[in-house]
Amino acid sequence: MELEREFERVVAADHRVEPRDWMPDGYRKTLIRQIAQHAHSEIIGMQPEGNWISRAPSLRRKAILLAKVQDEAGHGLYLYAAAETLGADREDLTTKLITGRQKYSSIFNYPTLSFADVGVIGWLVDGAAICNQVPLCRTSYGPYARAMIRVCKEESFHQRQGYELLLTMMAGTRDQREMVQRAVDRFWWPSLMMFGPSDTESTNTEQSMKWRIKRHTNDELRQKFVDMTVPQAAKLGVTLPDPDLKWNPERGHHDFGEIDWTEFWQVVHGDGPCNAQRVEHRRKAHEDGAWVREAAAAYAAKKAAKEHVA
Amino acid sequence: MELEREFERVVAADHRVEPRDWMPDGYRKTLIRQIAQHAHSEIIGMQPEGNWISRAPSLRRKAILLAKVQDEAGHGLYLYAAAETLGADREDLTTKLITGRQKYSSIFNYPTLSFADVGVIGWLVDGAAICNQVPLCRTSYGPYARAMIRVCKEESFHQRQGYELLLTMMAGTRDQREMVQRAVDRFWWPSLMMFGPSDTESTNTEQSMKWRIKRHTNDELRQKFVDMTVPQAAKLGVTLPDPDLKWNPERGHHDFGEIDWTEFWQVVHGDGPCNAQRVEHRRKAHEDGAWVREAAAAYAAKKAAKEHVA
Amino acid sequence: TDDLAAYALMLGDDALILSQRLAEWTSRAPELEEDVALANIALDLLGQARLLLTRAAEADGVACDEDTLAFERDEHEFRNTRLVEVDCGPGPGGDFAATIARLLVFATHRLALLQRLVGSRDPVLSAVAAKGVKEVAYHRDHAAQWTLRLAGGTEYSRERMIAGLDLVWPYVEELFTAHPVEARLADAGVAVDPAELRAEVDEVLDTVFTAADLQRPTAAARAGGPGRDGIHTEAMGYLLAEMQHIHRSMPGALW
Amino acid sequence: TDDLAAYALMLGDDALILSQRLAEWTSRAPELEEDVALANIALDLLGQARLLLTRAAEADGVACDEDTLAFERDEHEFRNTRLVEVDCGPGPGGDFAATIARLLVFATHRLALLQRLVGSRDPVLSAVAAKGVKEVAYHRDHAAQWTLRLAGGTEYSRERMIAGLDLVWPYVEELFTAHPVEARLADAGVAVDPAELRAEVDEVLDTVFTAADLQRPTAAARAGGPGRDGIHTEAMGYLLAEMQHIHRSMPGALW
Repeated sequence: MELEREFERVVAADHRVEPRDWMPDGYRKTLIRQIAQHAHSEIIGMQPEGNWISRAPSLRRKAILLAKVQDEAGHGLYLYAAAETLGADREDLTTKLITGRQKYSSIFNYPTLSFADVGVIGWLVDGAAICNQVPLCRTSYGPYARAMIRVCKEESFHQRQGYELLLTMMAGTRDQREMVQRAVDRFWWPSLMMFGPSDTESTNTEQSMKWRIKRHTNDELRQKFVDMTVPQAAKLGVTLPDPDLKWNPERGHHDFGEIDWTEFWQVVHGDGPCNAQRVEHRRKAHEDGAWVREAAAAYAAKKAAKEHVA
Repeated sequence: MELEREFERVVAADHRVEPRDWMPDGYRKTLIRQIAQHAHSEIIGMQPEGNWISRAPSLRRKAILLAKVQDEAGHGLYLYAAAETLGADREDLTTKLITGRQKYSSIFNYPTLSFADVGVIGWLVDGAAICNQVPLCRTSYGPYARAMIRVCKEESFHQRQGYELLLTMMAGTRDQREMVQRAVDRFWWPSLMMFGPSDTESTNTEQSMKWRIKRHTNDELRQKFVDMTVPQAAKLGVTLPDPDLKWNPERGHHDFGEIDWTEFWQVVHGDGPCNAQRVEHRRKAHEDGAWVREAAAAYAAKKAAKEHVA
Repeated sequence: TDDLAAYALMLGDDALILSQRLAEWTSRAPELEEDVALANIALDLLGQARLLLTRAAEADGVACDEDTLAFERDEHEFRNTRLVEVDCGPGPGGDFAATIARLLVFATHRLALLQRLVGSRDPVLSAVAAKGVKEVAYHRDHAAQWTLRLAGGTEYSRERMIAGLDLVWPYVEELFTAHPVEARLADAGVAVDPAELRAEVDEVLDTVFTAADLQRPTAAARAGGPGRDGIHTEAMGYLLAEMQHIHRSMPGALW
Repeated sequence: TDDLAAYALMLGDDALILSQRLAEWTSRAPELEEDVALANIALDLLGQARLLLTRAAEADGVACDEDTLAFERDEHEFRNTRLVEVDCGPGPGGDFAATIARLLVFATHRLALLQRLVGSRDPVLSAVAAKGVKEVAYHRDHAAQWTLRLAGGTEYSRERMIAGLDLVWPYVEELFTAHPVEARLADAGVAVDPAELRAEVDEVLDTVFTAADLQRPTAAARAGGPGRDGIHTEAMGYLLAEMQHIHRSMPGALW
């Protein structure tokens, strides 16, 4: 009880909980699940954008995209490392991912169908991710908060690159402008879904808020994202595909239409356009690489044994 | 001895030997090897042209090419069937092919690097094949001769289609004309090599001539091919890549340069550009399909057993 | 008219893209006889595609032909359903069983469609359908025969057949969802309302499944698409890159 | 000059095409750390390719840039050796061991080349080489480390490593065969004569093979090519179809 009170004091004072500190089991479990899902999202998130590396239409964009996808692998690595400070095991988390027992962000279950999607993912998807993640830089668990600071910094950079690609394309040919508009049409609603169910439906929020693992409700973050994005869309010259979207001077916010929650749950439950494909891709990479990891481990063990003898 | 004299009489009279007839072991073995190599050539020959089906630049050409490659599979089937009339087993012949114990025409060890290659293969490679094969329509072994009649008829059709593609391309853009010329540059010498070593180097010819399995020497056929092709090249507007190629009025034939026999033997011995690739492709298709063939056999056996009971 | 052009593209693209997929088996089939058979089916579908794309080009009125439509449209302009573009092998995307599973579903659906389309008020569609009925009846029969063999062959082939059906099943629902163009043209007696086909397709498939002692797959419909609106799978871009590269690389060329 | 442009293309295309191949591993590597490492190497090579293609564009004098050279040339205009275009996986063409085998050979050769090219009379080539030396030294080391691990890991990984080396070895000879352009520019002090590199490359590879307890492969050189003359393998066309499709599909677009 002493320990629990100390933990609560630290969290309430917005101080950091560190790996060696006592923490409640529920806190540990909730964090492991959240960090793992976040790590999985980075790793699965490599696929929709990685899909365009080989076809990038200029060498500069190819380099930017390759570097971005590489950063995502790096983010996955930090985050798995943060989860490991809580006693999780990376191999075990990977198994949970590829057997569907742990989730990742549903946005990556949508296909990327043109090079404009690369820009729109940078602008909207990374934008929404940043809205979700900036508060996590102040989250109560130290290693997670520090990982998020680095992740957010790099994601802001990616977001600017995505938006800049779209600005360039909008200054190009008519075909390019239409390509951007189509990408926006496909990704706008799924981006709004990234904030999760509406507050009236959302579970776990209260406890997570108290633990400072979560700092704003889904609907608050979603509203913030919409308000931030509408002027960017105008500057870009694209139309956000929502006839109900308009400024509400009374609320001081934009009103927007109702999300298609049927689609939301369909994708969450595994029947999105790419759920099966994404998990299968990850599973195959993991299984195809098993012999390489085994070889590296066997070699390291032999070497260690030899050094021990010497 | 009675049987052997009868056999020799039949062959010398240009009559047909049929499967049920007595024949010398050497004749049977030589024929099986020759027919099998011919069948293998049809099957391996599907690859260099099949390489362009997915990328054919017009739907009409895609249909023509797909039909042609399909015909090659058909030729392989007739020829394996002809070999089976001599007691050979198709599975055994396939094993010999994919383990490198039986050969196929070396021409298919060159890569097809542009769509013009499809035309040049039709014109030069099918042209050379026809020169080699027309005499086989009168070969002494009945089933082989009949298969060759059908094969030659279809190959003549393919040759005309190939030449027609080249005529069309030569009437197109400058890029297309250059593409045709490059394809001719790559395939001219390998086409001449299709007739085999020069007569001074060639083995087995004498016996095969006597058995009417072979009816002209390699050099005779090669000369015939050159004489036939030179005016076709002129009509097409391409240059055959041989500075020594010219009409010799005394011989009444074209003189031509010396074949690079080093390359010839390099390719025959397995180090051509595509030998490894062609055999591996065939091996993989055969092994990947093993479970399907097993399933079909198992199903047929179950069905037969059921009908037997009923 | 625009609707007629769009409808001819829908049916033409289905045939074209599946033909492209089936032709990938050439020189890679499990046996030579099957190399011949799959190439035959691919050729039949390519023939249907050429007639339908030509009809679309005429109806559209813009200066184009079968080749500009096949080789110069971008991915979002293709109107095929997602079922036909999915990678069902050869190669890591699938295998012979997945190819057969897709062909069974596709040919069953298309035969039901073409049988009705024979009565179309558009004489070209009607003629294409009349020719196609005979071809596709053979495709359906071929796929059904292989379904029986694989389901009733070895334990392994049975597993593969079930996995193949599971792979394609989530895309089946899309076949029965009427696009506004289909709905309008069906009302006008030109097209077939795909919803009308469901009973017949279900019945034929159930007959095959029963004979093969297979359960009808239960996988839910996959979100996304529809392909008829030009929203495809990630496999489509690679297919088109390969199919269109030479044509696009040599503008103005004669073939 | 034409020779300088051609030489810059040779070195640039080697880097570009191998970068394209290595980037295929992205999201498919055996572990996340290796995803990062292979992407890094691909990025380094892409950077070298961009500088070299830009140099080629300048030297050529014709209105073109790195992108027109990368995306608008046809296969026969690419000057890379066949070694870099071969499919070494991921996917059925090879595996991680084949990828490492090629990288080991390529980086060993390229490091020896760039070290000498630092002394080139062409200031741009010299600067590109000076930057590249540091990068490629890391690539070589990375490949050598994995060669040791795979050769000395499990029995299976050792088999794979040997098979990987056998897959790429027939293309090694081409690296040492001087193209007339290389010969002329080497005489002028601008380029490096590839024949000069053989002793050093052999020595480095033998050191790695000895440490890994591997035999040097004995496979004969493969006929055909050379890639420097634009005569490639059948794999090259598919690689370019994918790489160039979007660029070629949208002429005049800004990226």
